[in-house]
Amino acid sequence: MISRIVIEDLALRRGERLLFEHLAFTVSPGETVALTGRNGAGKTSLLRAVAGLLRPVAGRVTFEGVEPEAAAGALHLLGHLDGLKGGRTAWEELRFAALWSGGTEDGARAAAATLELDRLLALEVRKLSAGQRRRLALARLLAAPRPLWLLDEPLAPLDSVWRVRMGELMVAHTAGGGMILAAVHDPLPLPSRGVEVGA
Amino acid sequence: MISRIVIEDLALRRGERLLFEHLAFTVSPGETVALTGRNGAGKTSLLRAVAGLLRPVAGRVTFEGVEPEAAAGALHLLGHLDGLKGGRTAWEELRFAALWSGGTEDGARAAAATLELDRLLALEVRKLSAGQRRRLALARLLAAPRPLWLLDEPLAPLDSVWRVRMGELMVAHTAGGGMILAAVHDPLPLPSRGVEVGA
Amino acid sequence: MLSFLANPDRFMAFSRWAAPMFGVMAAGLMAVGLWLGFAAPEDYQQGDTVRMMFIHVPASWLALFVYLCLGVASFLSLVFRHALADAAAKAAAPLGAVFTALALITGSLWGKPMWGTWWVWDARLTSVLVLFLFYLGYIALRAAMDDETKGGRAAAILALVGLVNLPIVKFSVDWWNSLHQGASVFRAEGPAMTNDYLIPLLLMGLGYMAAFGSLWLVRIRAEVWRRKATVLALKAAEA
Amino acid sequence: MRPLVTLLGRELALAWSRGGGPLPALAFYAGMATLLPFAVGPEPERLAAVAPGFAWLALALASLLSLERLFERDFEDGTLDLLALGPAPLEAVCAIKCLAQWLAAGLPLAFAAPLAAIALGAPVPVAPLVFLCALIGGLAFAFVGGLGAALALGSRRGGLLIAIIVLPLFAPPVIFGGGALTQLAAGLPWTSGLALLAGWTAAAVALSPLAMAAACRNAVD
Amino acid sequence: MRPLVTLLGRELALAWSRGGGPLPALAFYAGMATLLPFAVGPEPERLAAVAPGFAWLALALASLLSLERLFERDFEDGTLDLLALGPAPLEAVCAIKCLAQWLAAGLPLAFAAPLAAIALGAPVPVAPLVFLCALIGGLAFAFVGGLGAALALGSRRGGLLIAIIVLPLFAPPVIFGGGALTQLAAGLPWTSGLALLAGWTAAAVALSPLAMAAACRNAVD
Ligand code: HEM
Ligand SMILES: Nc1ncnc2c1ncn2[C@@H]1O[C@H](COP(=O)(O)OP(=O)(O)OP(=O)(O)O)[C@@H](O)[C@H]1O
Ligand SMILES: Nc1ncnc2c1ncn2[C@@H]1O[C@H](COP(=O)(O)OP(=O)(O)OP(=O)(O)O)[C@@H](O)[C@H]1O
Ligand SMILES: [Mg+2]
Ligand SMILES: [Mg+2]
Repeated sequence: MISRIVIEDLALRRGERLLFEHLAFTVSPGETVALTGRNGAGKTSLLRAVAGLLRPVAGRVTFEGVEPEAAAGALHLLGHLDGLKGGRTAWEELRFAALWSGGTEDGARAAAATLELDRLLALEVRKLSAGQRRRLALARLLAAPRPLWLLDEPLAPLDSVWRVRMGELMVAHTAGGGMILAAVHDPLPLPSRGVEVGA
Repeated sequence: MISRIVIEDLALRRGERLLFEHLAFTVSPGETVALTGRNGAGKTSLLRAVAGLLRPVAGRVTFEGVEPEAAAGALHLLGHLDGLKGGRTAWEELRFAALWSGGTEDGARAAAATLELDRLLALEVRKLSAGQRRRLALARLLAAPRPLWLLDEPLAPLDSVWRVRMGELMVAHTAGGGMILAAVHDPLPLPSRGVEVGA
Repeated sequence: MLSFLANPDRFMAFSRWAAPMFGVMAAGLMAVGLWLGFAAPEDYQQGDTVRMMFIHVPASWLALFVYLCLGVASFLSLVFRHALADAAAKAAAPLGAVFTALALITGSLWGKPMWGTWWVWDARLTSVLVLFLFYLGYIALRAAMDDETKGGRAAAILALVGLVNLPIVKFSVDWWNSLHQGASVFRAEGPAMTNDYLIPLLLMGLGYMAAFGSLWLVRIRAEVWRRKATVLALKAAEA
Repeated sequence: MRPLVTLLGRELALAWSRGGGPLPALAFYAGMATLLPFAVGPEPERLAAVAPGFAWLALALASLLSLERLFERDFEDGTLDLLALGPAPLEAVCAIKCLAQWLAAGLPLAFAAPLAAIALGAPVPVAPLVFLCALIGGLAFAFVGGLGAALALGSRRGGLLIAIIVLPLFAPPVIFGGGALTQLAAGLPWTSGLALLAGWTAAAVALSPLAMAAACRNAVD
Repeated sequence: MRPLVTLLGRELALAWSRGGGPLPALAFYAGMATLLPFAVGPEPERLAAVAPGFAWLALALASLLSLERLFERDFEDGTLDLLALGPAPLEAVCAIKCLAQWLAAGLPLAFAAPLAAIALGAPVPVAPLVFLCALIGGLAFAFVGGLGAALALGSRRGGLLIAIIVLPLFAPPVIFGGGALTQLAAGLPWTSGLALLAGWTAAAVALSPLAMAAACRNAVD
């Protein structure tokens, strides 16, 4: 299990521009951290750096309690691009994501039920409405249990009812020892600690 | 000039499902209408029907004061899909959209200045952050003046500063006789009339 | 040597005098080589056209050698992320392309009188053309990426992949029967050529090598300066 | 007119970067000319005999395989909506897209085809006819290929559909052009083959935009 | 292993619907076999001589043009991130993608190639060698093509680049396979050509995943 995620003295560069330097904070099990900042501050870049997809120019991200190689297997990343193929059905995509991330088909089915996607599973992804599509993407988090969730504006396209439901699911995840690092422009519907990027 | 947009007894179907029927409302110059409704209620579909891209199963959409064929030339549609090509630069995309919608290159430049995109115009679209990309899409509305704006969750990826700025720009548009029909989950930062879809 | 030059400041100090020195050496060696080459007796089979050798053969050697340099520099820049290695790779590619083009052109000029044709699709000639395409691919890939570090890394991967082509070029004449003759200088049994030809050929080879060294250093220096300038311009823009 | 010119510019730029402009066409033919002798053996007279036909065939294949996805990108990223709401009818938009594709990819291929044929040893007098066939035929391939791409929009199994739809439409021009080339090689009159090819191309250019626009409207709906 | 099998299933389904399964391959060869007599002239012995080589070269060209976009979709829609964060190393992911592409497109082509050669009048004993070359060579084309596609990710002028990158890597296998075919036709021993082809394929399959994964990591960064 991850005992803590430590971000120390982090600096990121995109192209020629330095986004931020000397960023430091930690995320402990049970915690939700909300990343805020202006557009283009580097929230998305930070999430990708934590996921290990982006190499920082200085500083480091440490997953305490797991081998560095196993870090990728301990997290879910849900970005602006949700990696869903318009031409495949919702169930094909959810099932693949579950099995690929170490979950099971039953887990995928349970996640679909929790997010009330059952009726939509046979539809092609391109036919889903924006909110339904986001729910499908969020179902992947539940389909394969991993301790760290990296979320990029996860609730924006959801309606008010689903924002509340999703807030409850996030609380349940952290209550079970999970961690959440979410980039947001609106406050999250659950207790969270704020970290401002690129201030 | 459009004197009014009248939606009468409208019914839309997607696949086998009837989304809603008997929907009726009007939009007059200077008005902002906020469409609300659950995910999958049919807000996006309604916007596409008003734009003439989707054929209703019953009822009609009338643009009073313009020929039916000219209706498409009187509106901007900004959907979930923003029609921006990741591999082209922001300026190439903005310039094309302006000229294609009947605007001018100067108009495009002015719009970019208003939305503070100047520094980003040389970047490829895929490198923009989510909020920057949305600002680029919004700049297209200003680059070619058209009376009706059909917007699908226009402000979601913007930071708080830009939400306020965009609200001011929308107020300016309606003050000049424009009309706005926007699908939203969060209240708009300007006075608007609400219409609930699929209640 | 490599680790000594890996320090950018030391490299700049070294290349400052090394580049012109190599240039002078190149001019001297090539002048003597050409003089001796033209003074050498005519070949009893080839007649005067044998003098093409002094241009063609060193260009072909360099085409291979520069690719090797490109490969090594690319490896260093990929593994150690060393900016200077990346600059060296970038600087080497167009030079290599020029040498390869020279080998192709002089070879085919020589082929007309010798083989009666400008070009045949045999293994040696084709593999050199492939080498040329690798150089072009490297240059094009670098140029097509907006992001310089990304373009550099993608191109470095390509350069490493292209290394497999080097032994094919070198040994193509042994592995397939080819119009082109086999190695006659660098071979296990020692050179098979009279000193009349061998000495000017080796002088020309050294001259080409020195010319490459000089141009390479100059180009690396220019690249280093260009990068410094962009960094400064960016700082100025942000301030 | 003005917006259509802008659109043509944009589509040219996109097709150019998608296909890479004239260089891949040249590289494609260079590769072909390089590899053909290895594949069929280097005897010059055998090569010379097949060279013009092969150049023509390669053109058809290249168009078939590269045109497939002409509309798909625009459909998936929402650009098709933007184009449908523009000042020009969708028929014109579709025609412009195909035209741009031809200008950016077909035209360079048409220039490269006779060069490849000559490099392979085809008699020089054949070259102009290869060029003409490639020029005219390429236009037909672009429009017919665009039609297949538009029809397959939004369907699963797009590739399969395109193949089934487009191949029968590709066969006649290929046969007309090939006929003209063999006739010329045999010293027989070849104008009728070329005329048939031109007729087919004219029909394709005139009719397929209508079908393309209908298919796009259907996909956007 | 389990996730990789799932991935293979998904990639197969995607490649199948992208390429349309075996039908386009068959149609492609059917078109070629129909056209070739027109292009080369119908004399049987001339046709028979070039038939196997044509079948082989057409395979290479088809692979060249259809493999181009193997990674681009996944890069643009974020799937590549998902794959990079999975349980398997990116090298294995890349290898699986190429393998799926080969199974879905290369394998049907390999079955179609000897049929096309025979239809064109190639002697039946050549068919097994055409099949073997297509089978083995197709695998090399899939992996090398994937490498080109991965290197060109995120660049402008993708098509151009892929052509330039991939052509030099395609040349050797085409030469080896073509050599084996001409040797066989001439009644000479042909195993060395096939062995070289197999060796090249083995090297491509073993090494290109490393380069592909490095290229993907670079693009995602
Ligand atoms: C376009 C045509 C040609 C190309 C691409 C070409 C390429 C090459 C290359 C790459 C080498 C260096 C081989 C090594 O270092 O082992 C070489 C060497 C050589 N070439 Fe050519 N060549 C061409 C035509 C010719 C012709 C027509 C002749 C004369 C008959 C010729 C004579 C030589 C000789 C004598 C060497 C030196 C061999 C040695 O000592 O290693 N080449 N050529
Ligand atoms: N490859 C690149 N080259 C140059 N600049 C880039 C590149 N990629 C991203 N950027 C820039 O990096 C900055 C940070 O982008 P990022 O997506 O991390 O911002 P963000 O905080 O997520 O913003 P948003 O709230 O709009 O989503 C942006 O200004 C963007 O333009
Ligand atoms: N081609 C289609 N076939 C079948 N159902 C479809 C098709 N296209 C859309 N739908 C369904 O139509 C419904 C309406 O979708 P729409 O995008 O209009 O909703 P929305 O109100 O915009 O929702 P959101 O708030 O999530 O954006 C959804 O339930 C969707 O699944
Ligand atoms: Mg972001
Ligand atoms: Mg919607």
